[in-house]
Amino acid sequence: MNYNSLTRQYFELAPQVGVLEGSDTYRGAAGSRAHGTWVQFDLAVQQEEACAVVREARFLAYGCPYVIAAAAWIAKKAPGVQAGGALPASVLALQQRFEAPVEKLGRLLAVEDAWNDAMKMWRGSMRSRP
Amino acid sequence: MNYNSLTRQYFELAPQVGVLEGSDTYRGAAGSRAHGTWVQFDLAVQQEEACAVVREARFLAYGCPYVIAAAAWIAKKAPGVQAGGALPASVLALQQRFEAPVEKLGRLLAVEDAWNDAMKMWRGSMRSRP
Amino acid sequence: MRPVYLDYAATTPVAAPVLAAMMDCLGTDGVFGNPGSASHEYGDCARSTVERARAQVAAAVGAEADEIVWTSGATEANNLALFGVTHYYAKRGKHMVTSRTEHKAVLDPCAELVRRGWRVTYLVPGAGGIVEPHQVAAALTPETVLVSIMHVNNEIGVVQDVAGIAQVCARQGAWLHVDAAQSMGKVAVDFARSGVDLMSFSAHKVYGPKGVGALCVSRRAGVQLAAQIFGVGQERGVRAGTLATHQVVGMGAAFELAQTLWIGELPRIKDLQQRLSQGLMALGGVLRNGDSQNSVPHLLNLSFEGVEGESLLAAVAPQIAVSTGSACMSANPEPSYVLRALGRDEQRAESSLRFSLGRFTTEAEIDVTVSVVKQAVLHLRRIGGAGILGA
Amino acid sequence: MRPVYLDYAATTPVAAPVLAAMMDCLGTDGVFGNPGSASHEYGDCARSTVERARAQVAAAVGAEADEIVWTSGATEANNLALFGVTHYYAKRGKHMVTSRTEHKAVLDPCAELVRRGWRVTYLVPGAGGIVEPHQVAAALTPETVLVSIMHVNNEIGVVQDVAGIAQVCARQGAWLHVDAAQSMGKVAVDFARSGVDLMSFSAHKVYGPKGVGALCVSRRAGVQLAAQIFGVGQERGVRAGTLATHQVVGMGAAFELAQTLWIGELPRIKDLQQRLSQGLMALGGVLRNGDSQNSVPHLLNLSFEGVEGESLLAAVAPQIAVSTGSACMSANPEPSYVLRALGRDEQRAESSLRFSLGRFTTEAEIDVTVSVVKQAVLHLRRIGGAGILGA
Ligand SMILES: Cc1ncc(COP(=O)(O)O)c(C=O)c1O
Ligand SMILES: Cc1ncc(COP(=O)(O)O)c(C=O)c1O
Repeated sequence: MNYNSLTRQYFELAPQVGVLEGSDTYRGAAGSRAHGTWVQFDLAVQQEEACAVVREARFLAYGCPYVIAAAAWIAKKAPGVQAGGALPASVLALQQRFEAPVEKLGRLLAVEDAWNDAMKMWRGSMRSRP
Repeated sequence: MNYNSLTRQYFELAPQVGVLEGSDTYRGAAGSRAHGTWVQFDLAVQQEEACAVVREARFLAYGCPYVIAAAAWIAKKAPGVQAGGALPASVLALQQRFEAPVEKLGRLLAVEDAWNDAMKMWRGSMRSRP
Repeated sequence: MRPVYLDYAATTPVAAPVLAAMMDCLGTDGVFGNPGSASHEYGDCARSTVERARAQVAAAVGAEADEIVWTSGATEANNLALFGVTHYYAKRGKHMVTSRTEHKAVLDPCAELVRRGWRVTYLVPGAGGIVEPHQVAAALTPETVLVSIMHVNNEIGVVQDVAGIAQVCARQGAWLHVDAAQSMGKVAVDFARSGVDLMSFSAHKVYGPKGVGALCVSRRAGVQLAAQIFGVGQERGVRAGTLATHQVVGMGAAFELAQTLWIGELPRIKDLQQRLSQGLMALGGVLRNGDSQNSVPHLLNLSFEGVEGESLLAAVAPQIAVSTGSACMSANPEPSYVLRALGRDEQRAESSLRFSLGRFTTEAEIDVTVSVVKQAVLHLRRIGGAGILGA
Repeated sequence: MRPVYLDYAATTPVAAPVLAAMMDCLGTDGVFGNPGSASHEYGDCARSTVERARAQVAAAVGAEADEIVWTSGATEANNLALFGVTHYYAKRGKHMVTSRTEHKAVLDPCAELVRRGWRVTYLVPGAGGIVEPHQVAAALTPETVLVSIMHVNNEIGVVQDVAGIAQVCARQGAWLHVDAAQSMGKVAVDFARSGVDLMSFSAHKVYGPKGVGALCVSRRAGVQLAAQIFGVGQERGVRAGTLATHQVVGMGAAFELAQTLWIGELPRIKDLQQRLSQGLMALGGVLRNGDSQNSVPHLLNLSFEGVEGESLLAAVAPQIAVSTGSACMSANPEPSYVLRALGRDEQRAESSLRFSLGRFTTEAEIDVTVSVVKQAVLHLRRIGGAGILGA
């Protein structure tokens, strides 16, 4: 059980845990509890001058400490990120930052998938706008 | 290495070790050094009223402590024993007295054989007498 | 401060009197001779020390001294029983019977036997973890050489009816091996009365040293073994290797101590377990694994709904030392095969913790445990979105 | 007062710093966790302690840490090497090569291999006990899977040219196993440079605890082993069973200590051996067994003309602890098979004593030994009639 201090910190404090409500909020999820990993992001998106950016993020997660820590860290880093864009850090970068064993890569993909799912929601809502 | 005290005593002191000379002395031997056990008795026999008895005995032995102790003990007990007779104690009795493991029985037989050999010498000398 | 230790089923510290006995065999002033040296006092002394320890273990488990074969632990004892018996009696048939919830030290030798052409029947216990004697009876064939069923399960604490199974085996002429690594000090052990033919023990589960165990081989039954380690013919040719005097002395002392203390310790352990169980059940969504009627109180295996196993462990680890399932399995964070065999779904199997209590467990430690585990579960359930609509 | 101990080749007392290191792993305050427990600090701490010990042993023998497989002693290490390699490579051929003067922990597994259908060639060393590399070369066939030749002989102290033999084996593609149970602390050991593929070690021959050893398995050579004990997959699946932290820590400390001390101890041991040898040779009719040019000074094996072995032992035993040949063989008072293999007649083999010196041997002890053995030999020669005509 040798988690690095970043993992320990984000796993224990779980900043940004929760959900967001509101019409500018987009929810994405990936994985399943039955398979041991499930992640959900709620991203509140706000229109700035030229583009839309994430204003606030919350997450929920069921999974190993790396998944929880990574989701929490992403939710923390999300504000200011351009809407529709990729995860603020690649899955490989997350694995390295949290020093997760390689066999955890598959689980960390759920973090990316949940993020992408939320962004897909946002894109969908863009298209359907008048 | 758990020899009983009788074995220890007769092995260490080896009373009656040596040889006898003289015309009334009969020598018998059995076993071989090459096979690990060899015993020799010199029995001095003296004619008493009705019969001949052993007056004195000496032994030499090459072998395990049981063989040495038994030969020494026999040599000690020999005086007064009737010439031509059997060993003052049976091989089985020797084994029990010295608490030798059964696998030593074969070696103890050399003690009996050496005794018998000396007695045979004596009988031979009787026959050849005028 | 170190975390509260609740992993006594994985291993135990060596008890002080056991350590003292071991110390007497080490160092220049100790009984350091080779028990195999027959030509001097150092060897004689070591040999009689070993034999005293053998008599202690025998007395503690209800066997004769000459039924005890020293090994390097229960793993080796199990391997010796399984390979020794199957090899010796291979001409009778090539079938053995065991259960899905055995320790790996039985299941892995079984897998090797399969590679060597044996047929192995794996019985599936009921949901509570009990293997019924009639299940064994139904699996026996004229080709069955050996049955191996453990006594106390190391993950869920369930106690098998080994005497009942022994009767079934005896009737059919199959040998019965019992892995009793977890039994000593937790339940009554009586080798002779049990009717079991071979029984494995380990010292380090009961306040003795790691790296020493014993296989009990019934003389009455006349079961024979093919040796697995060859050399100078120690242990009547069944297990070669210089005997480790301090190790067997440690096992002897530990078994004697356990035999003396266990009944007296039982009520306290039961109380502690109840306190722990009640405290945690209050969380809700907590399920007990294993038949609670037929379990030792030293083990409590619980599944926590809505939390993932590794995270639960990680959350409690700074304060509580527990494991998921088998101690030795925890390097490999897969859901317990034992719980899976009992029909638990993957999630329930994965979200389980094994609390194992021992001689040095205190009420205060139990209270800390309840509070830490509760907090962790609530924290993780919150992160997982429990109770939040849409989560 | 206990007899003078001159049986260091049978076993040694545990050195004080080794004992101290072992103690740290026992008891409730020690590193008592199961090295296999990955879910808490107790286990983590035990695991890193085990790995530190592994690195110590590796450094002492010139190997990499991941080449060390812990076993319960050199007997098991030898068995694992012989059965592990022959089983794994059985398809290559079923032939192995060893020598007549190996320890029983090699010869007995060989006998078992013969029962399993293998062909074993037993080389006969020269009169001095040396197996020449060309003898090995001549015995190799395309079917030869394994060669097993010991390093330091436990009865006569002769040191084999294992590097030379390794070259021969490498050329022919046969694996070489070396039983180095007697080497550590007596000669230089360098696994990597020797070119040997597998090497067995034991802790208790070098002031470590009994019941722990190691098999060194060359990664460079890539030799593979079939496991012999199955379970939770410790030691990368090669050898199952809970690791005994205190035992491997003891071996690590003992090997590190030996590595530090041995060169410094050598001159003293040489002097003591010379003093002993000269003192006893003065008796006349004393013959040295084993090539004195290629021997460790820690062992001196002498035959005494005109005395029987058991009686000689019995006569000296109250004051001197020595053995005839292999320590472990002395329960069985047959003439040494090693000396017989060197062409000694039965009597000379039988009348031999092995004096083995160690770290705690003093000059005063050597002087007592010379005087006691002299007395005993003279006494027994007198009883045997030496010098008496007709005897
Ligand atoms: C039921 C059971 N069998 C066997 C073993 C293995 O015993 P050892 O650790 O002595 O190798 C254990 C514990 O590890 C166990 O719990
Ligand atoms: C050369 C040799 N090999 C193997 C062994 C056996 O080692 P262990 O006592 O660790 O089983 C010994 C000593 O007993 C030995 O001297």
